[in-house]
Amino acid sequence: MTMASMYFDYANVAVFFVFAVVFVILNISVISVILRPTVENDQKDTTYECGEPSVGSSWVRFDMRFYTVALVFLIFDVEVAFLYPWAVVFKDLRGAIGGSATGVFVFLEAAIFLLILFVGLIYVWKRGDLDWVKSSSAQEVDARQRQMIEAKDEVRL
Amino acid sequence: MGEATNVTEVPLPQGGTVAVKPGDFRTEEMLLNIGPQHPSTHGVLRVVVRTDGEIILDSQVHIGYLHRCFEKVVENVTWTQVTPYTDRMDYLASMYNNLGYSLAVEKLGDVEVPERASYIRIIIGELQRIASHLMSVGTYGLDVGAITAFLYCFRDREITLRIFEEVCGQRLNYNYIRPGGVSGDLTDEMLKKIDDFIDYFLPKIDEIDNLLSMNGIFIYRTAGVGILPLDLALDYGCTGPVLRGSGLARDLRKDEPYGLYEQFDFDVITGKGEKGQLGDCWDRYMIRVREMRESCKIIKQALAKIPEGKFIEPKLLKNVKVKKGESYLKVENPRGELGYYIVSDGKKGPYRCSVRAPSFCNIAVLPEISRGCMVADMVVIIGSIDIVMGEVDR
Amino acid sequence: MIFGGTMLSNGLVFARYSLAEWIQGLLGDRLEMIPEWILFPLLMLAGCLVIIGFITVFALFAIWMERKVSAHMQCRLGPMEVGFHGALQTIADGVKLLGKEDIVPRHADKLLHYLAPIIVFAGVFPLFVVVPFSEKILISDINLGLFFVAAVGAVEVVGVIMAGWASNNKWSLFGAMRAATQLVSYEIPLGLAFLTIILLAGSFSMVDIIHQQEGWLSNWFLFHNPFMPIIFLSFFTASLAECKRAPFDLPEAESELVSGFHTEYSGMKFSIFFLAEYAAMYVVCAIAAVMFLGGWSTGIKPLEAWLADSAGNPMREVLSNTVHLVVIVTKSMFLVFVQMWLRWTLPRIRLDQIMHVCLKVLLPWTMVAMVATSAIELCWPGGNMVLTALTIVIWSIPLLWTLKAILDMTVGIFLKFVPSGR
Amino acid sequence: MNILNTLSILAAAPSEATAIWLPVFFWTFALVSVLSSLAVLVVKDIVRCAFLIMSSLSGLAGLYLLLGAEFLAFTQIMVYVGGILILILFGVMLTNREPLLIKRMKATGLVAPGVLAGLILFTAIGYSVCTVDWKVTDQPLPADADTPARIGNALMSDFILPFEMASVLLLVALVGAAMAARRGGAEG
Repeated sequence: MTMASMYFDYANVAVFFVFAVVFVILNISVISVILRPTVENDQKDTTYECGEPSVGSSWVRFDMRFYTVALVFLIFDVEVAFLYPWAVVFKDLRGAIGGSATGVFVFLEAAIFLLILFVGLIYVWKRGDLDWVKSSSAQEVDARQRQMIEAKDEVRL
Repeated sequence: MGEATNVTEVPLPQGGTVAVKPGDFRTEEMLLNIGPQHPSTHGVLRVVVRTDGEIILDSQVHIGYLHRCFEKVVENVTWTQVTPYTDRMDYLASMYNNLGYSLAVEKLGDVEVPERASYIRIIIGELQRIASHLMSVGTYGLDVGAITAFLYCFRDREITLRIFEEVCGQRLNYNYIRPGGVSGDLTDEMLKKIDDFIDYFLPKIDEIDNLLSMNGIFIYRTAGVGILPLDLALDYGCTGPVLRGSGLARDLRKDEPYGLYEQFDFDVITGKGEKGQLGDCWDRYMIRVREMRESCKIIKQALAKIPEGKFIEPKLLKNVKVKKGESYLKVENPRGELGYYIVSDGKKGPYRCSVRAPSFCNIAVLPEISRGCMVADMVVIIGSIDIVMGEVDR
Repeated sequence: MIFGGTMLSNGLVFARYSLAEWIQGLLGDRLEMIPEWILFPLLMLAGCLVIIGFITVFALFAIWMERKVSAHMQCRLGPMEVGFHGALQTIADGVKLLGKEDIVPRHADKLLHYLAPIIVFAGVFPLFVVVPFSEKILISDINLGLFFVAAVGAVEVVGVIMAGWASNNKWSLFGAMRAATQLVSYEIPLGLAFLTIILLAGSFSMVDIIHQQEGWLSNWFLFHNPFMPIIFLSFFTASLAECKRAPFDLPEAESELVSGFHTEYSGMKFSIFFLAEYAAMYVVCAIAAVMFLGGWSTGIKPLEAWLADSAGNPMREVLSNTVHLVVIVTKSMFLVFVQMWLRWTLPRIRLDQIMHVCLKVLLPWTMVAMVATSAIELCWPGGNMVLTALTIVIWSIPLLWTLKAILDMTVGIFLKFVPSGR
Repeated sequence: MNILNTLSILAAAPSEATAIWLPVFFWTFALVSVLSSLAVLVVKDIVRCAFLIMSSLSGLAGLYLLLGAEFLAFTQIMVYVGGILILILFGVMLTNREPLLIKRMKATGLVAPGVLAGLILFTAIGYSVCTVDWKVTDQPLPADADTPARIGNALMSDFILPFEMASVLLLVALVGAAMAARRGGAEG
């Protein structure tokens, strides 16, 4: 794998990328502009919210939970990125039949790496951080709901 | 840094201000319209929800988009002219609306119904219940995202609609059951067709069970969601599958039999909370599926016993004589207790006619049971209540 | 002087670039006149055109197939009017979409609203650089193939978030947030599945991975050891989620979010999202076929050997490439079919459940299966017939069940046309 | 153009095509990353800023590619564009009050300290860029510049401890992330 052929490979990617961009722009701003009608209408440009006027902007501060997900994801993303080099050399290093000392060593190294993170995963799991934690106000509502249901347990037939 | 100095008053785009201090990560609440033009509100229901992210904190039901002044309109028509208007209330169970109205008029006017007509009413009524439940079950699958179940249900519903079409020439708004009987007889051929349909349909219910009711994801989505405790259901006047889903065996066909229902053997299905908690969406859904089997049972019995005879006194097709007075009669519509309160001043038509619509009472419980659930659950809960907006708004 | 020689003389080695050879054969020496620095981009552009043609044809076919599959699963006929059994229906729809007005909401962020479909498509299209069709028919066998897929595949989500955010529509926002959460978290099991294959093959390159699985069917990585089917299932599930296909179609759940992140898109912009979705479907299925199902290998050793023996036999080479093309496209299309089958069978799962499935089911299982695979690979390098047999025995029940279901379905379709007594 | 020379040396045998296209690519990537970084500073809309970071990061990835560090380039795209950018977007959506943020910055009187800090940072970076002895080579990379394999070999031999430490670091980050997110949720 020389640099030149690598350049050639990635030049392909670049051309594909540029082509994709041009293709989309061509489609949405050139070809369809020629073909499509444009009828101005004030109502048409309103935000769709099931036929009712929208209340407030949708650009609000969104839910905290999504942040947790992204954080957890990022950790594992980096982990996977770390393991790619390991995976690609594993076959070379693992040795012949029965496994060489190097092979066992390389295996253990990655296994420990994974184990440490697995421990982390289990810890976070047990603490319930992986659960779709409800936001506090929603939790309150939920608690009230649950109380109500429990209070009505005896009425059940 | 001092606490007080860092609080900033931020103008909101919609007016007013909000106090924000640095590091304040409180998420904002959002007002969101679900409906009237939404794929899953089963008509033009509008639910305004206050959400935090995807969690629903509060919801409010807005109705009235389909209001057609049923109660005012029928004050100006004759007794028999009312039935087409009742068709258009619960347009998925028109037969049953006709039936309730006819029974109420018959009660007030002391009209004798031929026995054959009573049997026909039961057969057609239960067939209508199957059709209505199929619609409900199918669209429920659609709400949860299982599109195929919907079409399976529609395939079978189509057969019932064909039968209705043959019976009265209409596919949706039948105007078939009239005060005094029914507008046309069921020929032996049709009875045979209905019998065939039941034989064909019973295994299809298992198919629905396989495809949808017992599907892991479906149970995952519906069990334990939108739990309606029994006393809440009673407080809100919920009836029908919604009430039975919460565990109470209340069915007017058993409790206050009308027509000839006391002669038939069938079970009242109640929720048992077998997959999640008692009164959850799965319970409500499953009641409809199981009730279809009971309806088949009733139809089978009725087909076996149906006598020969007249189906209506022909003069009653023109108009009914109703003496002065008032009556209230309720029937077990596929969606719950459908009550007709009619007042007569002895003239050609009703002086007043008021309807207790089951969907109208059932939908009222929505804000209570949807609190704290997610937007996706909201759709599931609305579907499990099974409303028909034509009936809610009348 | 042959064209390949020109390139070699310049230190460029890309023998696999068969399109170049083909064009060279067509134009002969006239190519010499074009300076290299223009020629190469032109050749690459030719590759682009071939791929965009493939994507378009595939999308047209897949949409038609989706309609037909769903229709026959639902006891109806589907499109029947335009062309034979509605075969041209999708073209009609495409033309219709081309003529549809482009509506941008007043309160939207118009720039981002415009850019979003571009990013979504540009995040999918370059993936086709590494999608192999046969030994000779592939754009480029990038050294880092699978890693490239993992990296570039992550770009699409940015476009989706952009679309949802720019629309300034609450449904779109919900869709975008769901998409972000889902796409982002399912990249982890996807990455772990990539890792497993890479450690088995010792290479990132698609062509290398396929070469490792040549020979008999038992050489496919799917049958490598009893843990590989777990990896496969996890990969397939995650790829469903990455393509936003049911039961993971939450970002565009029509019964909940109306249309999700592309609620405010119409006309051509909307169809670009659609095209990107179908293109992504093919990419993930083709990659699954490469990773687990032996890529273009037929799984019959003598046939493979016969096809490979093309020394001095150009027709044999053409035949071999054609067979391989058909094989890998068939495998991919089968997986595409499974995606459709699942879509029309399963209900949609909820957002918290989707996270549950990812973090608590797929992630631990894939991790364990990966470590187990590497341990097995350590003890019995390069696979083992006993392990393969064991795999097939252990997984025979789900396998047979799937086969039976497929048989039921295909035979069922034919049975449906037999007039019944009713 | 020092870097460009290096780049053409990197390509084992510089051909006409590389000679013409390398500068084009180099300048494109460089301009994309620099201009979008600048735009991040100028553009007022915080969400657009976040999206501009994407093009900046992608431009950097392109530069890595030109230098033959393909593994690094794709890690950059996978982790930064696919991960950290999403995180930033979520962060932006959590704190979204774009007019407010800018106003508050002005109000807090942090402009002068900010400029000062920027100057110091700029000087430090500039100083190190000018003084460090960059090991520029005019030798082409070895024929099999299989970067991931080389990284893998290095991680498995010379850098075992850093490799394992990375996992501990990630563990700490995981626990910390969960803690932070949890506390944030509870306070809300």
